[in-house]
This record gives sequence, structure tokens and C-alpha cells, in this order.
Amino acid sequence: LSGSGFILSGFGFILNGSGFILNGYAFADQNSDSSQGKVISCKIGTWKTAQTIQPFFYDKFVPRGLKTEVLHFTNPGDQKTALLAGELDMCGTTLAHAIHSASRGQPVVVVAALCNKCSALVAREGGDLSTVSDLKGKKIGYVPGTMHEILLRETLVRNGLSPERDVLLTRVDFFDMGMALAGKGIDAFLSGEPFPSLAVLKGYGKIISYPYYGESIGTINAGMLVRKETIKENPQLVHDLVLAHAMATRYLLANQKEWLEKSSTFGVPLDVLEKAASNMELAWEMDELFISQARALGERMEALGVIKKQPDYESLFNLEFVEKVKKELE
Amino acid sequence: MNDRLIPWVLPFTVFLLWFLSSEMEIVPLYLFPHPFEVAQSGWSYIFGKIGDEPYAGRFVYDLAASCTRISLGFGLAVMTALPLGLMSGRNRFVHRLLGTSVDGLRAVPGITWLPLAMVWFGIGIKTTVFLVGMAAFFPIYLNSATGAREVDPLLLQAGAMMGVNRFNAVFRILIPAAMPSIVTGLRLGLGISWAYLVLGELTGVPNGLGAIIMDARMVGRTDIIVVGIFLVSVIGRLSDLLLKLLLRFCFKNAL
Amino acid sequence: MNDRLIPWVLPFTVFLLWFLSSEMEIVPLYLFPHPFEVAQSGWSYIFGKIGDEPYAGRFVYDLAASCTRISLGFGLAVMTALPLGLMSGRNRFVHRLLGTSVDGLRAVPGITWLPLAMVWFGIGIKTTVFLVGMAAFFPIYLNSATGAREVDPLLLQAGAMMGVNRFNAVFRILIPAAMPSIVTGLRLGLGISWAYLVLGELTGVPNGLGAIIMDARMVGRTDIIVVGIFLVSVIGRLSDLLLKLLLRFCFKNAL
Amino acid sequence: MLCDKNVFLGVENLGKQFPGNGTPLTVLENINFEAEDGEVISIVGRSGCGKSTLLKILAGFLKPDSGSVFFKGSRVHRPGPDRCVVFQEDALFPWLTAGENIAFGLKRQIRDGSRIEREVDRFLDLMGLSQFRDYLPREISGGMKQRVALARVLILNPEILLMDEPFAALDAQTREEMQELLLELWGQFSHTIVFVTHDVGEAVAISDRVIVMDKNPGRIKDVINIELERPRRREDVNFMRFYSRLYKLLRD
Amino acid sequence: MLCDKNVFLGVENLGKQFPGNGTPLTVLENINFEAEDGEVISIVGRSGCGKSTLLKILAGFLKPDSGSVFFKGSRVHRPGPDRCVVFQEDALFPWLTAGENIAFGLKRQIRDGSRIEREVDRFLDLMGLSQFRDYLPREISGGMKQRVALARVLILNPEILLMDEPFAALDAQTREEMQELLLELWGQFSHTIVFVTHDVGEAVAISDRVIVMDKNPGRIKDVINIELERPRRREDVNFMRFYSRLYKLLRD
Ligand SMILES: Nc1ncnc2c1ncn2[C@@H]1O[C@H](COP(=O)(O)OP(=O)(O)OP(=O)(O)O)[C@@H](O)[C@H]1O
Ligand SMILES: Nc1ncnc2c1ncn2[C@@H]1O[C@H](COP(=O)(O)OP(=O)(O)OP(=O)(O)O)[C@@H](O)[C@H]1O
Ligand SMILES: [Mg+2]
Ligand SMILES: [Mg+2]
Repeated sequence: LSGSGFILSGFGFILNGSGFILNGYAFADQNSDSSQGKVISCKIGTWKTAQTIQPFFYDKFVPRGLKTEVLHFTNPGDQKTALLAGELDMCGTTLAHAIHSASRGQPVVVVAALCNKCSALVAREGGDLSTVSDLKGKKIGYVPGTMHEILLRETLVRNGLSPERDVLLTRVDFFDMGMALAGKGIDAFLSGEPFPSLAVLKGYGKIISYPYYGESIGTINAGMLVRKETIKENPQLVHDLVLAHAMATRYLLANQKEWLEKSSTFGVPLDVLEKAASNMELAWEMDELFISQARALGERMEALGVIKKQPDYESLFNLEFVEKVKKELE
Repeated sequence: MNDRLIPWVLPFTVFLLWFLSSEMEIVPLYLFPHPFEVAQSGWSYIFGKIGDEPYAGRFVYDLAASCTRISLGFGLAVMTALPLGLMSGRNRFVHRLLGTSVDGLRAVPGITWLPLAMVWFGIGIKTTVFLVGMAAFFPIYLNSATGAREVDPLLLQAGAMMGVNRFNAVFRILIPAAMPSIVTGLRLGLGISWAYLVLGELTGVPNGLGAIIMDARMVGRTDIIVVGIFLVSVIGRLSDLLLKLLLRFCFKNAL
Repeated sequence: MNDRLIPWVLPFTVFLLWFLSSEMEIVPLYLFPHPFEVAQSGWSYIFGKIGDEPYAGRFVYDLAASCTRISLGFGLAVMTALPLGLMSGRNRFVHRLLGTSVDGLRAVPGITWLPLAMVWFGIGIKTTVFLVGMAAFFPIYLNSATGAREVDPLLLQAGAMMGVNRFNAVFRILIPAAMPSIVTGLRLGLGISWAYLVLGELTGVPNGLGAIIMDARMVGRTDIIVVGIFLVSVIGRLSDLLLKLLLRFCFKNAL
Repeated sequence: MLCDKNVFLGVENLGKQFPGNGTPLTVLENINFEAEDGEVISIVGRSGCGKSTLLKILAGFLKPDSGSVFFKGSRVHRPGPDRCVVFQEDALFPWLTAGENIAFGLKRQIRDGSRIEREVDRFLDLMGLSQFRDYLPREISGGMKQRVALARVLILNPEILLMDEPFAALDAQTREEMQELLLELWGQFSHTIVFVTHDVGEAVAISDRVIVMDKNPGRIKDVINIELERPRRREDVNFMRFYSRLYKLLRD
Repeated sequence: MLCDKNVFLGVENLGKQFPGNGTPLTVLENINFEAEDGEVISIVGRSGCGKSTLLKILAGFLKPDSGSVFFKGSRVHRPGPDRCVVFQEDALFPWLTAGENIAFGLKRQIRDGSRIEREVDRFLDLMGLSQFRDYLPREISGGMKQRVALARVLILNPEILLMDEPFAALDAQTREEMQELLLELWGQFSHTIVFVTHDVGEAVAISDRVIVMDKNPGRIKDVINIELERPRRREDVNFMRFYSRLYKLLRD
């Protein structure tokens, strides 16, 4: 590492040295036994999007003595790094990311689902594209290494198009997809909500396909991730969080208006969310089917060369908490 | 033309072009918002009541949070880069020791520090301050090294003869004499601190001007992004003026 | 100590610390990779066969692509910032016309230009070049303005008397005389061009060092990020040396 | 008085003010003189009397507030290689070697590389600087720098040479050597020379005519013709006479 | 010879070389002299003979390669306010006003603000600079700058004043005024003065003793005692005698 040294350690020294001022809230809150009656707080990471909103409602459902603080991210990689560094107790993750991480031997465990669906293949409105097979020879935006890449390739192959030869895949950041499409930089993109609905409502895009294929990957999208050691050391906390997650999910599913209204405070207009709602499915339950779909996802990823070897799905997915919570809720 | 109007010629021209192209819809409005729409969003962001709209009324809080982070990060950069730069400008050994490393690190994208900073400092204000400070470090370092290197040795000799010790010479002679270069470095550093604020606020902090820009980007709200550009450039310009004023107050020959 | 070794003291110390903390697992290896693991990833990235592993063998292509973009962007910045900076250093009107706008824009985060750049230039290399050039513009502008402002008017008078016209005076007198400041500006600009490459390559281009760093970040491959930091800093340092060499070749008093 | 078209260099009713704090400072007032082709004119006067300002107006660096300068019948507007200045301060280009500094102006006039080389060699030789062709200004002594400054304008073969205390920073011996060199070159090229100095001995040693200036405001107090044969010797009684006369004029 | 402890300033076997291109350049060789308290010593010599180098060694800016400098019985190692230098070049701090430049050294010694003010006022007055207290160096003329440079060291009441051609850039009249001022101040404060000059008249006018230096390598050629009463008049025959003698010594 070319001499980051002096400056880095200089910065580090000063930063850590002045820890009293800056730390403030950073280290005040590692979990201890929640039975002691004093309030402990834990940190949850998620995106500020409608489909990953549940953590913002946990506080309604956690047992007394537990408080949650939600930190939001824009990138699953950063979220996972924060989790591994012990800065978060639980965080959202896309399943592709979880598989990638586990295949590299990182001690992460998915303990609940977060959402399903949320993807759509969008083409430019007014163009000559109406079906997937029209994409031949077109430029399609994607984000390398994500769920959406896998789904895009799956969709193309299923429609008899070779992702390498028949279309031109173009790296575009998530948030730039709409711009790129509207500005005619690309002809289509496959991305997560709310961008597809946004494209439709603003009038420059139309959805030509939802890339869900029940017999393989299905509609799975994201889950909640914890560290292995958290499960070992504080299973009660994980349980409490999964329970809160389940209850929050059920609450939001029952109160769609509140869900969307809260979501729109993140910046997306309500009408876009209402349009997108049918393509977003909040979730918490996981079962064997879920894991087998994840396996299918993992196989696609290996075939694509995104991962080198399959992770140990048994230890990546822990159904224990979901099952226990399910019983408690019934 | 009135001298005080000249600086506004360019911004006004840009505004006019923007207004006209929006009115004539040369660029579709969904791609780039109309100035009035942006003005409305800006108004709501600054003066709106919290809760009325997604970003309404957050400005003061964002500004306060960002200013704190900028002050800390920029302060940290000044405290490290200025002494190191001055030393490396005057001392061959320090120059050789640091030169290569600093010149290499300068080229490293700020965003790549984010995962490492999270490992070192956790998420929260320390990482933010680190990233902001990192960005401001290099221009301050390089410019103060250039400045220090070109100080007339005669002035230092004159000081020594009048009984200034080596430590005092730094403050009494070296810094004032290198001031024009240092000022350029500080101004560049402060500017880039603001520019790197979005990186610092990308992760783990709930508010701030950088955070709101990234939030708006995430949900595709171009109007808010333009508001952000506008506000950051106004505030950046103000902080630049403040810095200049402060320096002129402290050192007469600084610009 | 051997003079040629001094620059390596710091990098070596950091490496040692890293190595030891990895060996002793002070920071868990899954959080921050072992140097050997990074070395392996780096080797594969540079020398591997394409297809063996996700990033294997892409280095040469990425390097070539990024170098092209940097050259174009940096070249664009030099071609605009240098003349504007020199003019604003010598001419009060230009200074007033541009000063406020440039000082405001300096503070604007690079990433916020991305949506606008896409509207203006579409996606692809033009946007990349614009972003890289934008980043390099400010240090070059500000430093050449400082340099030009401080050129001894006597030298310009001497030139005029020897029959140098105003146009030639820029190349024959103004630029050489302002060279130390200009060099600092160019070096800062080149450094920051590399640092902004990730932004430029975030969208619309298939490869490049910045693209790979962002891809690695997206999937959380810290080892590849560290490889990226290392490569960018080495290449950044090399390009800095190249720039210095070039300038020394063209202008004797430049450093 | 309208300046006679046949006059080589004519200065007419020249006035110059600088904006001071509040009230403008009159630096030059009502300056009139003429110079013939090939004449050596010295301007002496106390520090701050406006000698440099006058020279800068002659060179075309400054615009006068009133009056004008005529050169061969036409008004002087801008600097040019026909009226070259050797500055009071060191104004060599620090990034060029002695040889390159000397070649600088010539390169603006002719393209022929080998001819430039030859000319530069000739002038380096003339100035006794051949050894120092590739030295940067900071590597040579003050006297050498002034010789380079002289060479770089002589090589342009200007019609008028304007010299602003060119030898003030030199020691007495080097200064006298330079004066001799200047006169020798003048003998060869016979330029018109306007020479600013505060050294009365120097003025007597080289000039055909000495203009004595007054201060606050700067105007011409007296003009003295030095009717001495060349070469002049400082030990000469007549030299002494002119010297004392000028000295007294300045003192009062 | 071991330097006598009672000597005020003693220079002993001093030698100094600079690393030239390849072969080192011997600038000073075997320099020996002594100065008594309150004496005015001039050093004259041609450009490049090592005068400035010698002065810098006396001041403690340069280390000699051989020999040593003793001051009141102890060896000189570093610069200090007891041995102050007035530089050949302009070395005022450009960011401080005349008054602040003068106060600079004193602030290092005493904390009492109002006493500093009073002292500065006194020296501004002494130098005839009261009006220019708040002017920056670039706003005042060359003569004034040298007066500020002199004031800023005199205020420190140094035991030795080292002056490196301090008046070289001034016109004849200003120069003589400054010489008179210097002697007047010397009459008041009676510092020891080592005065480097290339102006023979100046050396005769102010010194008790003149050290004439040779060039290549720089060594002492002769020492001349100027046995003239003060105030000295340049028109005086004896003054002329010393002048010619020194002039000839330098010429050879
Ligand atoms: N650019 C300027 N702005 C304001 N005042 C000026 C400027 N240049 C010169 N002066 C003033 O004009 C007067 C004459 O200056 P000038 O340099 O012509 O004197 P000089 O006779 O050449 O003196 P010296 O012998 O010291 O060189 C001085 O009082 C000076 O302060
Ligand atoms: N730092 C240095 N490095 C190399 N050579 C030097 C250095 N300083 C002085 N010299 C050389 O030493 C010699 C004496 O220089 P010095 O400045 O002492 O001369 P001087 O007698 O003061 O001349 P002047 O009258 O021109 O001021 C010169 O030949 C000069 O080139
Ligand atoms: Mg003058
Ligand atoms: Mg000297």
C-alpha cells in the first residue's frame, strides 16, 4: 500500500485522539443483557427506499429496553462493511450481495427476507421496443455484480438473446439509469423501483417485462443480514429484531397508505410510489423454496464468474428465527 | 458597466440560457427541470415547514451539520498539511520522506477511502471528517511546500539575527512570507472540502447538504440536485470570502 | 541512510504495520484483507488470464482506457484553465468576471455534475472527460492566476521593448515566469483528475481503473479496492513524475 | 512649439502625474529637450525626481499626461526594439541562459538560426562573456548580468539606447570598466544614448550633454554641454571643473 | 596564535571554500584582524573578493572551513542580536509596516508594549521617518528602506553593527546624508561597526581603519589607518590623499 502511512496515521491519531469529542455516540451502545432493565440501543442499516423501509418502524415493535437507530446507505457494499466492522447489528442486503460475501468466507447470515420483486425492464417510451426480443442490437444499462445484472441476463437468455453477442450491455450507475434512458444514452435498462415507475410516470419509459421466473430465481430480492457472532453471542437480540421486522412488515402490508406516505418522505413523489407499489413486495418470511431460489441465483452468479465458488447455503441462511417468530405470531 | 455587476454577468447568462431552453423545451423538462420548479423546491427546502414535503425545511439543520463537519475536516487538514508542507518546502529530508507518498496518495479517489475509513473509524462523524480532511490535505500541503521553498533565505537570516528562534521564525517569517501560496492552497482546500462533503456524508450520517444531494440523486430528484449545486456554490463562495477576510485580517500581505 | 531509500520508509512502515496487524488478526481478515491476499488479487488482476476470476487480466485494458480519458480530461482542463487563469491573474476585468463564479463552482461536489453532464453530453466518454476535466480545472485556474498575478511587470516591459507582441509575450514571458505556481497547479490538477476518474467512470463506460474500483465497492471486494488504491497511487505518482519531467524539459526554471 | 520633423528625438512639454493619496503627485512638469542622432545625453538628479519615469515615457511604457515624445518625426506610442532600455533593476529572464537572453530579441526579428548563433557569439565575445554562455542569470555576478542586459539590447541595433542607472550596483572598478566598454561600443555602433545616473563622475565621463533635473516637481534645472575630448581622464583639470559644477548644481 | 581573551572582536586564520564545479573555490584565505570596542572598520575590495562572505561568517550565518571568530572571548556560532547585520539587499519584511519592521526585533526581547512603542517612536524620529510609520516597504523609496533597515537593528542596541554595502543603491547625495546619519548615531551609541563597501570615498569618510582585500583567493592585502579628525570634509587635502592611496591599492 503505497505510503498511505504518515498522513493516514496522522489523521487517525488525531481523530482517535480527539475521540472524546467526536465519539459522542459511536461506542456507547454495544449490546449487553437486555434483561437488566436499562435501555440498550442497536443500529440497523438500510436503504432509504420504499421496499427496504421496515427498519424505520422497528421501534414500534421492539420489546421495552431496546431501542433502534437506523442508518441509511446507498450501497450494499458499504453496509456490509459497516456490519462486519461491528458498526451495525443488522442491515439490509441484496441476496446477490449476501451470496457474494458468504462465498468469500465472510461470517454473515441472512436471518429474514426484506423484500421481493422490485425489478423491471424498462425501454424508452415511443421507441420501437415492445418485447424483450426487440432488444437485439440495443444498448442496455446495468450495474455489474448486482441482482439486476443476473436477472437481466436471465431474461435475455430466456428470450433467445445472447448477452454477449446480441445486445450491448453498458455500465450505468443505478441512479443514472433514468437520465441515461431519457437522454437516449441507452435504449433500455433493468433496475429496481422506483426508477422504472419514475420513468413511466415522467413519460420517457415503459416497462416491457418483469424479470421473475418462478422455477428458478423467482422474485427474491433482499434480506436482513447479521454477523455470525451476533447469533452466537446474543441470539435474543437477533430474535427481537426479527420479530420487530416481521411485525413491521405485517403492519406496513396492512397499512399501505402509511407505508407509501412514509416512503415518500424519502423524496420519491407519492404517485410514483403508488404506481410502483404493485411491483414491490415487503417480506420477512423465508422457507426452503426461498433458499432454493437463492441457490439458483448463486449458480447463475458462478456461471457468470461473479463468484468463484458456491457459499455454504446452510450457514448463510438461518431459518430458525423466522420460524420461531412465525410460531409466536400465530 | 458598473464594476459591482460584472461578477453577475456569467451566472445571469447561464440562468437566461437555462430559462429559455426550459421555456422552449429544448431539453425535455423531465430531464432537466424548469428554473421555476427548482426555485420552488429550493424555497421549500429552505423556508418550508418540515413534513410538508420530502425535503421541506431541512436546510438550516443540514447547513449546521455540514458546517460543523467541514470546519472539523478542514481544520484537521490545515493542522496537518500546513506544518508538513512547510517542513517539506524547507527541509530536503522531509521532502524526500513524504514527497513520493503524498504524490501517490493525491491520485487516489476519495471514495475508495470510504470502506477503509469505515474499518478504521467506524461510521459517523469521524469518517466524514477524515474524508473531508483527506481531500483538503493535498492542495494545502503542495501549495505551502511551494510557498515555503521560495521564501527568500535573507528574510530568515534577518530574523535569526534579530533573535528569533527557529520555532518563532515559522510564525513570524516563514508563514507570512509564504502567504500568497498558502492562501491559494487554503482556498483550494476549502473548496474541495465542500466538494468532498457528499462523500463524507454518503454513509452513516442522517443529515447535511452532502447527504441531501446523495438522497436526491438516489431518488432521481434533479430539481433538488440543482438546488444543492446552487446552495453549495453560494455557501462555498461565502466560506471562501470568509477565509480570505480572515487571512487578510491576520496577515496583511495575504492577497 | 541511503538517500534513495528515504521515500520508501513510509510505504514500508505502513506495509509492515498492515502485515503485522493482519498476521496477528487485530482487524479480522474478512474485514481488511491480508497483504498476501491483496497481492494475489493484484497479481491476478494484472497478469491473470481473462475469465479465470472476476477481475483477472483486465488491468492493461483498464489502464489504457483510463489513461486515454485522463489525458483528454486533463488536456481539456489545461487548455481552458491555463489561459483563463493567466488572464484572470493579469486582467482585473476577467478576474471580476470569472472570480465569483469559479470560486462558487469550486465547492460543488463532482458527483452532482453527473446528471447535468449526462443531459449535456449523453453517457459515454464525453461525460467522463467532462468530469475529469472539471476536477482538474480549479487547481490549474487558481494557481496559474496566482502565478500570473505575481510576475514582475519589468519582465513583460523588457519583452515588449525587445519586440515581443502581446500574444508571444504569453508564451515567452508570462508562462515561464509564472511557472513554479503553474507547475503546482498542474500537479494538483493531474492528481485530482485521477481521483475523479471513479466519478467519470461511474456511468456509461465499460472499463477503466475507476470503473473497477466502483464495481469492487458495489460488491464489497475490499481486496480489489486496495489493489485499486495501490495501482492508482503508483500510476498517479508516475504520471506526476512524467509531468514534472516534461515541464522541466520545456521550461528550465520549472522546479 | 511644434516639434521639428527633422529632430531625431524630441520631448515636448512633457508632464506626468501619479495619483497619490488624495492629491495627485506631479512627477514631471514641462520637460523639453531634443537629442541628435548619435548623441550621448545624461540625466542626473536626486532620487525621486522622476528620472526613471521620464525614461519609461521615452521607452513607451508609460503614457504622459501632457505633451509628447517624437522619434524621427512620429509620436511614440508603445515600446519597440528601436528604443531599447537597460533597466535599473535586474530584468534578465531568469529561466534563460546568458546566451539565450542575448538571443531573445533577435529571435523575434530573424528566423535564421545559424545567423542568430553567430550574432550571439559575437556579442558574447564583445562583452567578454564567451565562457558564460550557458550560465543562468543567478549563476553570474552583478557586473556580468549588466553586461548581458546591455548585450541583449545592443544586438538589436536599436537607434536609441535608454539606460536607467545601469551601473549603479557595481563596484567602482567594474563600473569604470563598463563605462569604457559602453563608450567603445558607442564608438562602433554610434547609437543615441540617454543615460540616467546619479553619479556625477559617470555623467561627466560619458556624456555630450548633461540634463540636470530638479525635484518636486521634476523639471529641467539646467543643461550642461561637456566639451571635453574623448577619451576623458578623471584626473584632468577640465574633468574636475565639470564635475564640481555639476556637483554644485545638484547640491543646491 | 591563540586569540587574546581581551580582544573585543577577533578573526583568526579564517578560511572559507565553496564547492565549485569540480574543484572547490577558495573564497577566503588566512584572514586575521582584530577590532576594538567602538571602532569603525571598513572592508573594501573588488566585487567577488569575499566581503559579503566574511561578513556572513562574522554574523554567524556561515561556518568557516578553518579558523574562527571570537567575540568578547567566546567563539561565534550562530546569529544573535548582539551582532546585527544591515544587508546589501533589501531584507525588510514586506508584510510589516516601517514601524512594525523596526519593532520586530525588540518584541523578541521585551514584552512591555508601551515601551516598545516609545522606542520605535524614538528611532523613527531619529531617522526622520515619523511620517512613514504605517507605510509598507514597497511604498517607500530606497533611501527610506535603508534607514528602516538601520533603525531595526540599532533599536536592539547591538554591540557590533555589520553593514554590507548598505548605501550602494542610493544616489550620491542621499548616500552622503546616510553616512552623516550613521556617524551621528555612532557618536551617540558608539557601536563597533564593520562596514563593507566598494566606494573608496565612503570608506575614507567613515572609518578608523580600512581593510583592503585581494581577490582570488580573498585575503587581506593591506590595512590602512585613517588618521583624520572628524567631521571629515571630502574637499580636504588629507582626505584626498587617503582616497588616492586606497584607490591605487585597489587598482593594482
Ligand atoms: N507607479 C507609480 N505610482 C505612484 N507613484 C509613482 C509610481 N512610480 C513612481 N512614482 C513616484 O514618482 C516619483 C519619481 O519616481 P522615479 O522612479 O521616476 O524616480 P527616480 O528619479 O528614478 O528615482 P531613483 O533615483 O530612486 O531611481 C517618486 O516620488 C515615486 O514615488
Ligand atoms: N552560496 C555560494 N555558493 C557558491 N559560491 C558562492 C556562494 N556565495 C558566494 N559565492 C562565491 O564566493 C565569491 C565571493 O562572494 P561574495 O558575495 O562574498 O563577494 P563580495 O565581495 O561580497 O562581492 P560584491 O561586492 O559583488 O557583493 C564569489 O565568487 C561568489 O561566486
Ligand atoms: Mg529610478
Ligand atoms: Mg557582497
